[in-house]
Amino acid sequence: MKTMSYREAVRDAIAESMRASDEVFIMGEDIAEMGGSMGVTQGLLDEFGATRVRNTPISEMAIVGAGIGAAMQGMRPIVEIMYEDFITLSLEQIVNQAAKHRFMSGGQLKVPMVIRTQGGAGWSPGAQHAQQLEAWLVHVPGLKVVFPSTPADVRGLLWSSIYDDNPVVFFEHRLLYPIKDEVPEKLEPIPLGKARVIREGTDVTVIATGPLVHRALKAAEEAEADGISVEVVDPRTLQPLDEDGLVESVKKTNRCVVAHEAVTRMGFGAEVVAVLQEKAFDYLDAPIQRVGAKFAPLAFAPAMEQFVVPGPQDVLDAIRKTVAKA
Amino acid sequence: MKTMSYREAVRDAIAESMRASDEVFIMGEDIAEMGGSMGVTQGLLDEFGATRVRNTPISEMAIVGAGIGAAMQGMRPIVEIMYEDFITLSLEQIVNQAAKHRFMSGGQLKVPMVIRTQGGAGWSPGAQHAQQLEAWLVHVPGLKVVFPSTPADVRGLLWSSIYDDNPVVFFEHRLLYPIKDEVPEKLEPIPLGKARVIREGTDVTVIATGPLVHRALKAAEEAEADGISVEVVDPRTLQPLDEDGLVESVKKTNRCVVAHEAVTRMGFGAEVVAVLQEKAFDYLDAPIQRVGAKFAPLAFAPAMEQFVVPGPQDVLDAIRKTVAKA
Amino acid sequence: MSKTEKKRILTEDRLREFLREMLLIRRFEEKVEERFRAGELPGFLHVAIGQEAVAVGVCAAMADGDVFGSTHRAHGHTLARGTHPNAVMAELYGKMEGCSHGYGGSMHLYDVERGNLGANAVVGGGIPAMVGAGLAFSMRDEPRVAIAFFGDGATNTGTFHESLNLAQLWKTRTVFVCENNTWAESTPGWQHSPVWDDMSKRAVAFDMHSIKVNGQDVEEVFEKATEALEIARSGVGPVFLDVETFRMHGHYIGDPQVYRAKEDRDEAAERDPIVRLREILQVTSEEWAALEAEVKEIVDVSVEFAKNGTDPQPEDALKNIYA
Amino acid sequence: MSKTEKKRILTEDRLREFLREMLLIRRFEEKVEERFRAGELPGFLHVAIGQEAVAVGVCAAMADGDVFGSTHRAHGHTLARGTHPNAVMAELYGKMEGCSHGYGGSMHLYDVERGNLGANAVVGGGIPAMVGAGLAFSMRDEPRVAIAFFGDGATNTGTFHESLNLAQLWKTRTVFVCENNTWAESTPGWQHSPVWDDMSKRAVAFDMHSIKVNGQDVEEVFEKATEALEIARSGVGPVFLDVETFRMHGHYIGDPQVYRAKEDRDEAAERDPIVRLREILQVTSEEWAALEAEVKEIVDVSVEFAKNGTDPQPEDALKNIYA
Ligand SMILES: Cc1ncc(C[n+]2csc(CCOP(=O)(O)OP(=O)(O)O)c2C)c(N)n1
Ligand SMILES: Cc1ncc(C[n+]2csc(CCOP(=O)(O)OP(=O)(O)O)c2C)c(N)n1
Ligand SMILES: [Mg+2]
Ligand SMILES: [Mg+2]
Repeated sequence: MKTMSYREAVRDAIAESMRASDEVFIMGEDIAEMGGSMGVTQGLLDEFGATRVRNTPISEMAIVGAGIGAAMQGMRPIVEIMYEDFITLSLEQIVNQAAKHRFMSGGQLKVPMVIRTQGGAGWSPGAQHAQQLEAWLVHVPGLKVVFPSTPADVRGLLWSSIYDDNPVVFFEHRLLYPIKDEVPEKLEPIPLGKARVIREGTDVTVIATGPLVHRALKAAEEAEADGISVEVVDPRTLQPLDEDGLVESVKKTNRCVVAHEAVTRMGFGAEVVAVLQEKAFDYLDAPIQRVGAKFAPLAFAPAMEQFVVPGPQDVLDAIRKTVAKA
Repeated sequence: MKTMSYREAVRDAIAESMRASDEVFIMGEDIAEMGGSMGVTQGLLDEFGATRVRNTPISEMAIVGAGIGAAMQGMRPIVEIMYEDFITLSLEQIVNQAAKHRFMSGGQLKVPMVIRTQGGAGWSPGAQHAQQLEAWLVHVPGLKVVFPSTPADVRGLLWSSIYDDNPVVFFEHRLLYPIKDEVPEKLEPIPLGKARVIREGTDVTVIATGPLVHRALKAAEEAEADGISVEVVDPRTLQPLDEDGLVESVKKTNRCVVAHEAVTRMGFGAEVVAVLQEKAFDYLDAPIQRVGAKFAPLAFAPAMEQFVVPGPQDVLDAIRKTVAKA
Repeated sequence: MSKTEKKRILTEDRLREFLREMLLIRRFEEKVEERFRAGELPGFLHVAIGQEAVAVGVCAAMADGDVFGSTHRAHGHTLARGTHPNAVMAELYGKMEGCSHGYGGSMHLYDVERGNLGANAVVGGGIPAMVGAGLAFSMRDEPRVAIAFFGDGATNTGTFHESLNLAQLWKTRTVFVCENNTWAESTPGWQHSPVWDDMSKRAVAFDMHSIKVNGQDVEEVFEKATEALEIARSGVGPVFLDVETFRMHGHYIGDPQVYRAKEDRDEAAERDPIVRLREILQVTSEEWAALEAEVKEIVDVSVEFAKNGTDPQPEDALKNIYA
Repeated sequence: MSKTEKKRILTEDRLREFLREMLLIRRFEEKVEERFRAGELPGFLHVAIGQEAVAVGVCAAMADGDVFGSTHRAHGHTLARGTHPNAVMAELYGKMEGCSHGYGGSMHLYDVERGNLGANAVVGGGIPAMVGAGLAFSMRDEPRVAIAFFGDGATNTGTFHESLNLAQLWKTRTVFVCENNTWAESTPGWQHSPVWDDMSKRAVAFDMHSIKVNGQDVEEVFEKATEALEIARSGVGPVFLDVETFRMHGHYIGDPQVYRAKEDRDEAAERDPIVRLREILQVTSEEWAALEAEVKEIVDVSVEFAKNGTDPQPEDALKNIYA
């Protein structure tokens, strides 16, 4: 075991795959000399050269589309969309093209590519640089959707995404990049579609994604002090979703909180609730509580931002609420 | 009362608002001479002229964006996106711009515009001309989302949407256009945010949108024969959502099915389930059943298409399933 | 210089072959129109009647290993590139023997073996993938070219402009074939583009090499496409083919064309590329009749083949979603 | 022709006023850099140091009733159009007294009263709204113009091309101001556009009237912007201003500019529009000191004002979502 930041773990997975296979290359805005707006791709240009580490124009449609074409020709492109908010520009290509070519061709084609993007509130980026839009992609058959929360997970899952033969939309989170944690000495692929129990507990399950995993862990510790034993589960892959893994935990605890940073309304948590209330109806002793951003664009001023974005306290409140129910 | 088709009702609401206010104008691809790819805007060019009925280039970003700018300057543009699938191209403008200008300016601006679009399966349009994407928009604070199912509703709700001071994404459905029904003699505005009980019943509530309202009514009749009394409720406006209206019905029937044509996973139904399981937890005698498209892009061949798209039988099965639960 | 005097780089045999292919496409599409009107074909379809010379000329210029992406108006490109009429017709009938195994339909014809990476029902949607395919060829230094077909209407999509910029910037092995038939559905060129009779300007904005082509002259199409493909293949950069052509029928089958003046339709009909080539080759009535009979037979067989094809099982709808 | 000999259409007083405005913007942004580095400002910010002449020249050419949309680099445009420095600084501090009442921040400065319809943090995202605003003016035949500011990097977005096509097609009362500072974040022009030193080609593709402008010469900017606005206002069609300018600092505050050669930075510094105008006007050291003092006072006051501003209440986050 060694220690890596989330940022380094992403970089390592990219670099390792580029070392392993000529088909892997990366393109995106400012990823070359500058090393990406989040510093994730620093050093890759030096090691792999400008042919495989490609700065692009600000053309979110064309770069995803070019990734699709290259993927169809046997490459494994990684396309970076600098902020999730700008994925709104690429959706035609992702949803109508990448997700559907295999299907529409009756299985003749495959589109092995990764679309990496990141977002996240908590540093006053304003309304157009902080949205969490993973739910949209989960609605689209033909895509896989990954959203890891730890250095070890992001490393192993990104590797698997790069070598998956399908288009994968890979969500990172701005506030996770500096987080450091232990990772395996050598990169170990983590299969897509498997949830991870991050903390075991018996009274309530918190299903959390991205930064909310860490906020949930904080909440869990505080709840512990109240004598509430909290299990924290991270689905990690949102599509395919490890329904069994989630159901199993809830069948054990009989109570559940779902937490993400995205807006609650129509967020990923809604799907989790819908699945669980169907598959674990008789096991639920209380309504599943959802924790997510309040229904508002993200305001700039920190006080307003904090109010909207869910923190550990929100998760704790939800835990208490669900446990309070007789 | 008189009779109108859904298509005529849409046209009538547009025409009436254009007669009432110079600020209203319409733009979109092939809406002028041709009258729109669905014939909805036929005759408008003749009555209102080319300045107010504007054929556009195939530029889904720019035409929505132009609508935004015109709306900011006091117009009430109606922008038509020919198929919902192409709204993927406009999302940056809808989600980052239209939905947020008012907020980001701290209330200085408003963006009164309607983005009309339509989609729907059932006629072999293939994978890129049939998606139902309303759920995405429901996730976005700042937007209103409307999806009417009958001629009377589409007429009254479109009028209200045009005169609403916010951006409204207005979903129509290809297979609803020919449906005829009674409408008020004179156009009566219908307020956004109010669900409608379409059929009263006592054993189970079916919350359905768009074409599924009609399929649910068919299913309800068949269920009636089995002695199951079905209430059918159409939210009509998905954002703001009439949560109280839905909860009320479910508190009465204690059982619920949610049905839409969009893919079930992460579809609008998930949100409805999440709301109801929280607000009506103690009233639910059975898990809420979701009815929606199976998890696949839409195949061309009719047999495959029918298999994926939810019909009356799927609603009936769900009704039976929920009622069977002790 | 009259057309017949022009120096010929193609043998007469080759030209006769082109004539046969064009006629096959024409009769195929007429049959499709007929079968659609008879209620036999699901969905909705677009024929390219009047534009056959573009499909035949460009596809003949392609080499093995070249790939292309097409549009909603794809029957001609697909047939011209060698997909069997049976497979195309079967697709339109939604059969498993179809070139997309019934998953695609008219607007999603694929034949990956022959380099057909898919017709696209989103205007402009297929263009950037051809930049990416051409990029892959460049990166691996393969002498292959990716060809993007699209219409004048598509040049108004942002996707188109981003794609051209990227292709020229990266010198991808891509050829852009703009079939300017002066209509985007019901919208005439002058209603959708300030410069609608010279699409090359949109390529020149990115310094892309552009070649003007009379799309009704299959010989010229072939020559210029050959030139374009050579340039792109060499790796010096992409090429834009600004092809002027005519849509002789409606936008979709059944389109009453209320928006179109009769003169415009008549003009289009006068520029029929098949009539033109037939005259140039001075095909006799007997030869013509034989050709018609041959082609008719192929088309009729394709309909029979398609009708006897296998319907997919309902549950097949859940296959081929993930690799 | 040397600069000082050039026929002057502006009075010296007006030019001195321009100098003052440019200096105010410069010192304002330097203060913003300082306060950001001191950890006082939330979020992330972009200054336009080196590009002040564009802001001042274009905004001075605007008339009452004209509107504009800006970018992530918006302080200059906002100040130049007359928003009080206090209101801008308060916004950067996230205060209710800010020009967006604390909801926007640096990348979302608004001042609707003065025609500022918003800075935009999505590159290219604000352009089409200016087409729409210009369309509204045309439809109502109002002698008003909508101005879109954007950078060279933005000309690679599909949104940009679609917008230009639509504006030219419909002859909207729009002026497009392309501030070509040859950088898109860390990406130099030659890495993002095949033709990066002549952005007018992208307008000419749509037959749009384009005017080349030296963006370091505020007088020229004012003259050409005035010309452009007159044309657009008359209703004959939109105009593209191809403005060459320099980004003297990093992309964002704190940008180490590892990607940028020292020579390039030096060159940029040599083209300082303020130094240039100061020389042209032969401002004495005393005059200059007085000007500096005046401007410093305004900037310092703005910081005080901002710091003493009111923080929004947390629950205000749920206001202003719907009208
Ligand atoms: C993005 C998008 N917008 C609108 C449509 C509807 N549509 C289908 S074909 C067409 C016209 C296309 O014109 P052009 O590119 O010239 O091709 P042509 O039909 O002339 O072959 C339109 C508007 C679409 N398929 N995709
Ligand atoms: C659609 C989009 N993609 C990427 C970004 C990230 N980004 C912010 S500014 C910028 C560069 C913009 O360059 P240019 O338009 O030349 O403006 P300048 O920064 O030079 O003023 C980029 C890539 C963004 N904000 N929006
Ligand atoms: Mg056309
Ligand atoms: Mg720039």
